[in-house]
Amino acid sequence: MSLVWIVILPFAGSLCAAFVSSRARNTEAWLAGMVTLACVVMALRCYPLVATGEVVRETFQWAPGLGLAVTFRMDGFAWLFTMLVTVMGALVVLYARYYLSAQDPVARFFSFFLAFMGAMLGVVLSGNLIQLVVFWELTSLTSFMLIAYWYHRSDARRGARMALTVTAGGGLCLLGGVLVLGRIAGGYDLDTVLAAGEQVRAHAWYLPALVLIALGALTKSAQFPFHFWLPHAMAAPTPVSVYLHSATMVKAGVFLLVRLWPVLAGTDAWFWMVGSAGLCSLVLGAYMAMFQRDMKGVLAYSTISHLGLITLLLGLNSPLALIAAIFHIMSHATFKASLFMAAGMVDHETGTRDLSRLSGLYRAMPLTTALATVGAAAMAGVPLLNGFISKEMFFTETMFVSGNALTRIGLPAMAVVWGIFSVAYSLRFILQVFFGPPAGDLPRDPHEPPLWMLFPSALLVLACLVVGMIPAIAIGPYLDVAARSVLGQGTPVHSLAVWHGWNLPLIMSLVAMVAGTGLYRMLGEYQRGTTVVPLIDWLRLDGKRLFESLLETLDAWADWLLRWLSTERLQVQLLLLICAAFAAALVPLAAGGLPAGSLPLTPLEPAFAGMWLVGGVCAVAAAVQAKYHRLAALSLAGAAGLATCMTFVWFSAPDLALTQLVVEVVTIVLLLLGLRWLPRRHQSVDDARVPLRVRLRARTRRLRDLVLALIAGTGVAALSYAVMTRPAVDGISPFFIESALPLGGGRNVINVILVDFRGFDTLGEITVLGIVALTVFALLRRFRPAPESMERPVQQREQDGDGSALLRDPHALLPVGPMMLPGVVVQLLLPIAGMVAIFFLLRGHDEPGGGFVAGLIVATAVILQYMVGGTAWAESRTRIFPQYWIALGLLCAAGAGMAAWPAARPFLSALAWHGTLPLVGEMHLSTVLLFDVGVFLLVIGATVLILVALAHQSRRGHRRQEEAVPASAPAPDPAVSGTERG
Amino acid sequence: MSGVQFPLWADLLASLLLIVGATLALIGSFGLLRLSGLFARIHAPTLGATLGLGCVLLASILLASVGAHRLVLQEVLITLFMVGTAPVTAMLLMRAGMYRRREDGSRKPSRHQDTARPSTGGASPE
Amino acid sequence: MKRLSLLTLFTAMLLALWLLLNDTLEPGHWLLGAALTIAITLGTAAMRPLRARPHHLLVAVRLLGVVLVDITRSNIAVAGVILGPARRRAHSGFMKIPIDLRDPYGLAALACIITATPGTVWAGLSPDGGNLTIHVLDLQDEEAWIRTIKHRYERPLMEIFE
Amino acid sequence: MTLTLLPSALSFASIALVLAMACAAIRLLRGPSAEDRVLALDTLYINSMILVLVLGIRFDSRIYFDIALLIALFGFVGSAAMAKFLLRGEVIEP
Amino acid sequence: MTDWLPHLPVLPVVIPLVAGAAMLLLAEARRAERTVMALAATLANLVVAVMLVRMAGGALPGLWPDGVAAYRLGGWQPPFGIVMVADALSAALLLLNAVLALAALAYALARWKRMGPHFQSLFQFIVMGINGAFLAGDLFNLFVFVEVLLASSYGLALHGSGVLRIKAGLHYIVVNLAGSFVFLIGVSLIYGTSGTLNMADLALRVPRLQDGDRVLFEAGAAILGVAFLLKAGAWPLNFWLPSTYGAAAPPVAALFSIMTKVGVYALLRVGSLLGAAPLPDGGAPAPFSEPWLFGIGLATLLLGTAGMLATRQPQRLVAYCVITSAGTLLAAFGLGGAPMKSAALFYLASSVLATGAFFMLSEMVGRTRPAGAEVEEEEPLDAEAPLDPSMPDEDVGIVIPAAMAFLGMGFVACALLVTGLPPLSGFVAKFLLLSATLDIVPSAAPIETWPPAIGVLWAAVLGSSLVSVIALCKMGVRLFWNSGEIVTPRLYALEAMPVAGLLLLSVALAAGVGPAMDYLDRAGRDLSAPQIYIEAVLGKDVPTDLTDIAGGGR
Amino acid sequence: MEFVYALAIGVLTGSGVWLLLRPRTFQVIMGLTLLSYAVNLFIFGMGRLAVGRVPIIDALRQADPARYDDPVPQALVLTAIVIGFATTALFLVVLLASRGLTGTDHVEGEELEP
Ligand code: NA
Ligand code: NA
Repeated sequence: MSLVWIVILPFAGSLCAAFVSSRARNTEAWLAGMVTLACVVMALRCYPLVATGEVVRETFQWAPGLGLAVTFRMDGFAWLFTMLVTVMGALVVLYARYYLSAQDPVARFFSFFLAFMGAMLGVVLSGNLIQLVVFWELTSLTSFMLIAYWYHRSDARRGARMALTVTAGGGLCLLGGVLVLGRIAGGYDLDTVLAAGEQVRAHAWYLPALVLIALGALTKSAQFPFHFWLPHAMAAPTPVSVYLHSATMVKAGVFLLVRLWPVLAGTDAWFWMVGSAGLCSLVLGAYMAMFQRDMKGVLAYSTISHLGLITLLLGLNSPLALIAAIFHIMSHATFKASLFMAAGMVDHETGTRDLSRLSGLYRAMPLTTALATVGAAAMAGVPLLNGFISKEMFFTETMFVSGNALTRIGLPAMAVVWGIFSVAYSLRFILQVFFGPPAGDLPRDPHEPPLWMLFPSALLVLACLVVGMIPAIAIGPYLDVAARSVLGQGTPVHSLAVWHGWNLPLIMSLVAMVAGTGLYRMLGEYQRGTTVVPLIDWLRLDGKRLFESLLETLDAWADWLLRWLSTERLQVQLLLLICAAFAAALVPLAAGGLPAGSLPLTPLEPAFAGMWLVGGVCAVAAAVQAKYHRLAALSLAGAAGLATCMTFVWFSAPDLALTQLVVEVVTIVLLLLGLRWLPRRHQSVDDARVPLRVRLRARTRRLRDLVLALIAGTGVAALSYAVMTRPAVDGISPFFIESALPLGGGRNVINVILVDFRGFDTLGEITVLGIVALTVFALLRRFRPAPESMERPVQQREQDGDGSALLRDPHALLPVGPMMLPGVVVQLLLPIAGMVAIFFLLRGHDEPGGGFVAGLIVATAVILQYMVGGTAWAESRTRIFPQYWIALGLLCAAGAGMAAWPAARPFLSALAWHGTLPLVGEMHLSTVLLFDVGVFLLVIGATVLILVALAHQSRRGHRRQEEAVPASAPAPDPAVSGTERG
Repeated sequence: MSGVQFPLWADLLASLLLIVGATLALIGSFGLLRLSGLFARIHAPTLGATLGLGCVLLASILLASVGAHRLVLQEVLITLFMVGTAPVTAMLLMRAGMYRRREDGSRKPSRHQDTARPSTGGASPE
Repeated sequence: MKRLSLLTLFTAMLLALWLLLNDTLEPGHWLLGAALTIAITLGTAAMRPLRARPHHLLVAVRLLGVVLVDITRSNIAVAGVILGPARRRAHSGFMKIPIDLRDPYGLAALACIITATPGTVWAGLSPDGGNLTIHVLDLQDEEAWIRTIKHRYERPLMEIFE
Repeated sequence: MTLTLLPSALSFASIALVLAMACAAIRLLRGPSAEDRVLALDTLYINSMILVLVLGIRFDSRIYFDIALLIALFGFVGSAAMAKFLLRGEVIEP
Repeated sequence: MTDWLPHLPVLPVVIPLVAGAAMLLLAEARRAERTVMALAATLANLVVAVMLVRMAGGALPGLWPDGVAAYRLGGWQPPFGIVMVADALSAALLLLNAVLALAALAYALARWKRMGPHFQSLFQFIVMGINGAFLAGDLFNLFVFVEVLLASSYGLALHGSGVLRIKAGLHYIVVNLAGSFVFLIGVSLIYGTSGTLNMADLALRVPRLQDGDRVLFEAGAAILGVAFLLKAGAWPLNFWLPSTYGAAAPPVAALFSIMTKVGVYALLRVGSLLGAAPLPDGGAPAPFSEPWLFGIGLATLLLGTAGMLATRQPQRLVAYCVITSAGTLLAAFGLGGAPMKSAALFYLASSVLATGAFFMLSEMVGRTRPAGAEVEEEEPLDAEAPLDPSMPDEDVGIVIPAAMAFLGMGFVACALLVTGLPPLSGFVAKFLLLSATLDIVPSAAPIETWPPAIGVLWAAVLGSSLVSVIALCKMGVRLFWNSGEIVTPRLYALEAMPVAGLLLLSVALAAGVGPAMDYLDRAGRDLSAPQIYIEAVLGKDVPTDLTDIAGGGR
Repeated sequence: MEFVYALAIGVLTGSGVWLLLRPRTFQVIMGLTLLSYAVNLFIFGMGRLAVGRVPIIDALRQADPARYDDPVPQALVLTAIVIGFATTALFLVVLLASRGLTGTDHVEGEELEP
């Protein structure tokens, strides 16, 4: 089980760390250290097994059908990497404990640190490619958090964003690549994939898989052209840089390349893609490193360069180069981590990392100087250090490259150039910081850091020395195990020796040493004055700049897209909707043509045509008048509605006519209630004052809308004509006519459909009505009229001057003034309307009518009371709680539906009771009636609620207006205020 | 068209009533065009609403009763409702017209005022 | 006692309405109608604070006849005005009628009659209720109109409602 | 012999009523005042109601009576509301 | 007591209806009772949804052996009566809705003082509408339920008022009202030419249509499809969405995140049935046909992604996430094939959970800003010199209070879900989507021979993920790490819980992708081969216990 | 008659669409009203036009489907009328609220054009 625990433990530790008090530096460090060491121990315990060439596997099923499994798998290479991650982690924890300030909220640091370590270990130990991608992206995320640890600094935020964008983007590519690879290999299991190397390379999908995977790996390892994020990630605290940006995360990319080397390598595509990215990074990184003024900057570009070295080695398609790459992965981690630590200590003690300010620190910081010097020497490839061995291996490999002259000569040449640059920047790193005259103006007085802070660095330097001097003993067996786990049977014979005799690589090394020193001397003066990198900066080949401008371009595109592909304007949206509907309908019609109907037409009646002449003209006139003459438009639309209603009468739809009629009336009242709050609008007499351009645009728009209206009208008319002239299809309707009476128990087929056959629709429909009423109520409760419409209408102000203020007495028996006699009539109308409503309700099942019409009749009668008496009067006489009516209506209707349940019948099944009562005669009771009663109640409640809520607004407006009168003025009695105003 | 056959007298009487009623309604509506000024026009539709409607209702009663062989009086309701509700609109409209033409009912109205004086124009109050 | 009788009169009207609506005289509908009228009358009582006190129903029947005759006559007259020459249409105007009727129901009935009769429209009552303004389409003889309205309509209405 | 006048009378009546509606509609279109339009709308309702009755006779169906009844009872509400709006500036005043 | 199991398919409508109505009977001050009722109803709804999912998995063989429950309302035989149909797809969506509703309700309860009148009832009604739409087996009934959900959404979108909400609400209402007209025209045209409204019946009738009728029918179906696309939030009919969703109260917006899925569902369901018997000239009418869906989906995806990048308001960004998810879904469905459908359904579930949680979270995050403060832009690029060596690498970080830490982690989790980064279900969804595309091409077919749509979808899915990373990163940095003033918000456990719950569910979804996909595979298969659905609705083979429900007529 | 009927639908639709595309909220609500007439007529027309065939079963015609108008579109129209009414009411209130809060009756909530 230990493999799982190696991954889980850091995550668990991360969780614990998050909950420890945020400034408990020691607790946090102990926790993190213990977790890390525990992982080291667990990894060590695996070694005996791994050393024999065994692969330790632990598999948990995830979704076997999809090829997803959680597999932890450790072979030699994974073991080596695990050791790298865990040991380095332990050292960094120790270093960080001293590095981070006592005031720092270290909980966050250690929490994300451990999470990162877990993710990294997950990558290393993944035995399933999808799982690997999961952990891969987790490293991107956690590293984002770590880089942005000091997020109040803008460079930290930017660096983190850049790193995340590049690496997460690469991760997405990796996902794609892995998917394709898994498809080729027949599974995502690493062993399956590794076994399918031949098959993969021969497959038609090899290239896309390779490109996508390489994109993932190269972005992660900061390889050209994606290298630019790494220097900006240096905004992270140094312990993070030590861990992520030298030893572990950036190594994930090359780890993957090694891991998949047996599968993907060995082709020209691999050579060119991976090799050239490596070569470019190798040279470019080293070149850039020479011109950095920041110690961490030098190290960052150097890291790019060294990772380029590893990548290049991997790209060479040679097993020995692979071994060299693995070796350099380890040695680079060792010396680069120690150098980062040194840079951090210098920064920590002096307050700056500026190469041009720092000088002569060896006096104050001798130990640090020693450690840094050895580390830098390893970086430069000085003999007896591990870096030298890697470099020799690399030079050797460049010699064996086959291919054309360009590669055969170019590659060694570039290697030497790299060597020269490395020597130059390493020299500069040491000489300009630690040697020379003492610096005068450092922010702090430098002195040696605490010993425990030096300890990790010292350990690493020791490792550099040991490996550099006795490589075969110190690292040889482990390297062999790792190489064998990757290369398997094909592992070539290799030996790690310090001395290979005088050969070409050694000469190349010597050339690099000498030329590098010379180059340092040459550049010395130039570097003091500037940070400009010759060539690169002149050509403005700044990856970061490119990246940022790419992001800006992306933003600009997004804005552009939104501007051109979307709109906030309502009219345009409606236009699009209409056009879309029209276009969609046109597609089949264009193909099939509008079919001609064969149904004999109903003989034309002049009266009907005349009626629609009236209706059509009124509709058009309403459209014309709606802007400036609202009341006229309302009347005209009312006329069109009347024509619609009459059409229903004409064509055998009395129920529709009834409903349309009452709805029409209520709608008019409703719209009139709203009209009061709309702003006045006067036809602008003088159009010439409007600029011509605006007028033209308005005219164009109108023309466009007119055309669209014509098209829409024609289209809908044509569609309806086409259908109406075709014989009716033998559909579901005969059933309703045949069954309405025998099965539905009603003669009015429409009503039987509404309350029985399709009662469910009706239930939904009344719910809509109820919902709308509730919404209206809720909305109007917070309604705030426009200030200029708050005042009483001019009519009232003028008329109420003549003493008819009693109108507002809520307790009068009758309204006074012009509303008195209408009041008498309307009061009489209420019971009559109630009677008529119940008449329509009860007979709805057999004749036109039903709950809806009945409800609207009652509601209209109630509103009439409000109209003649006013809100205050009506509500002083009686309180109606429309909300309860809505509730009762819905419950009634739903109850009628549920009543069928005890009888084991489906919802809304009608239960009927037939009987004969003395005197009354035959009785027929049915849940259908209950349903209709529900509709009736709801319609009353909803309609009254809507209208009354609207009516209340003017009351509120007036009240508010009265409150607005200064408090000093005595508030007028509402009953007489009208007179006072007059 | 209904296939029911009515006795000739009923047929003729009903036809007459229908023609008279519809004609009255037409004349009334025509009055809306012929008469000038709101106050004159307001009288016109009464023709259709009273006798015009009445004739058609009588025709309806007649035919329904003949068809059902009993007296069908439901149409009376329509008359009742019409007579009861018509004044509400008329009164309000009258008052609105008077107010908007600044015609205070308490003042002695001059003859033909609504034709003599131009109305305050077609501007709706909105 | 009075209340009760009023209640029954109104209830009776509603019951008649119910039977007329249903076009039936079945006992079941009598029962149902009675129940409904009582329920509705009680339910809407609050909204109908003012009760009518009609009596002399025979007078009412006579009035109805008078009104029907007048309406028919006026229909013909107004049709003549509309279809006739332009000069016949030039006599419309407002006029005032002193009035003694005070009962709101009576006034409402008067308003209905005047408005329902073509050629005259109710145009308002003075605030003290003493003066009625009407608009007449063919206003040639104000006295004749005053006579007609006061004698033919107002007096019977006062008999009925006061 | 089945010579009946009724069909012709019905046709005449419906055409006359539609003409009446047209007259009202012209007034509705022309105004000039808002009151005129309201009056015209009211007239339209009355004419429609008569037309409904005529159609009822024509189709020999009592069903149309109900529609006419409803117009008689509530047809005035729309125009009355408009008239009140013109008179008082709002439909349901305080 | 009666056996309620046979009535299972109608309960998702009846429970919220009765609860919403009953709450109206309580006076407004009686919040406690309303809350209890709302919670009870929502929980019951959840239980029913779970039961239906189990049913669809074949857990109720006595009643519905095929896993498709057809409930005949009123006992009328389809196609005459209305039928509600719960199959694997419907049940999954019901469950999703129930979960989301519970979370949103819990979130809303935390600040019930802010609730306007009737919020609770409207909330139940919207749940009813969404449930009904997912269950509808009849086109007009679908219209009715869409209206129910729209009407309540109008109310809820306007909930709490405010200028922004009103402006957005106005547009939302007008556009959707116009959309309802389009819907009606489409449905009625379909009825006029085919003579039926039942969706299963329609599938049987379409192939038998005469030529002229077919053309008109196709026109009707196309118009209907436009209405569905509008509801689905597809470009270019989705411009109302960002403002409305961006301005709505967060629990409401959270519930809205499944509302666009009603449109998607309708497109799928009707498209599946229309495709059951392909027209002679091939495929379903335009908006239902796969190439159209694909193209529209891509455009939608593009717009959504661009919107995420361009917007500066968190909730609006989430609204664009909704559009992005709609686009991805449409494009994926447009690619066709049963595996693609089930993968897309998984994506649907994941994205609904994500956007639901994200909406609620974005409001809590919004509280970190002092009232009225705008999310400010970062300083210009040139202001910061890279690797400034004079900037000491020794600094003191900022202590993050627990509430902020929760919000931050929540934001990250939502971002992961939306962008499809691991380890949450968003990643699994993207994996499934991409993986399913590879099922379409013959293995070992050279890339050049692949349908270009696959490459386009890959580029779109991966590209939109990357852009989402950029956009969310930008937004997150602005929200949490900006230099401006940050007020540590007061969070209630009740608010945090639903968000955390939804996120945990997405974890569970990722972990349980195996069983989830087993289930969704069935849904995808049923969509591709709707015979089971049609037979369950119209078929002869009806469970014995329910003779009443099954037996035609009475 | 079908032609007149279709023409009527066309005119109502055209007027409604025109109004729907106007900038003032009142115009829009009138447009919605006209459109709802058009749509109701459209749905109704899908059952074909039938004169004198009211779908109320009577003894004379018995339950012969050929003698009655198609009831289904009628039922659909009824639902559509109600829903149309409800949404008109809602839209009215929202436009009032918008007018109150923004001070204008422009659909965009601000004065954009004359
Ligand atoms: Na009169
Ligand atoms: Na029809």
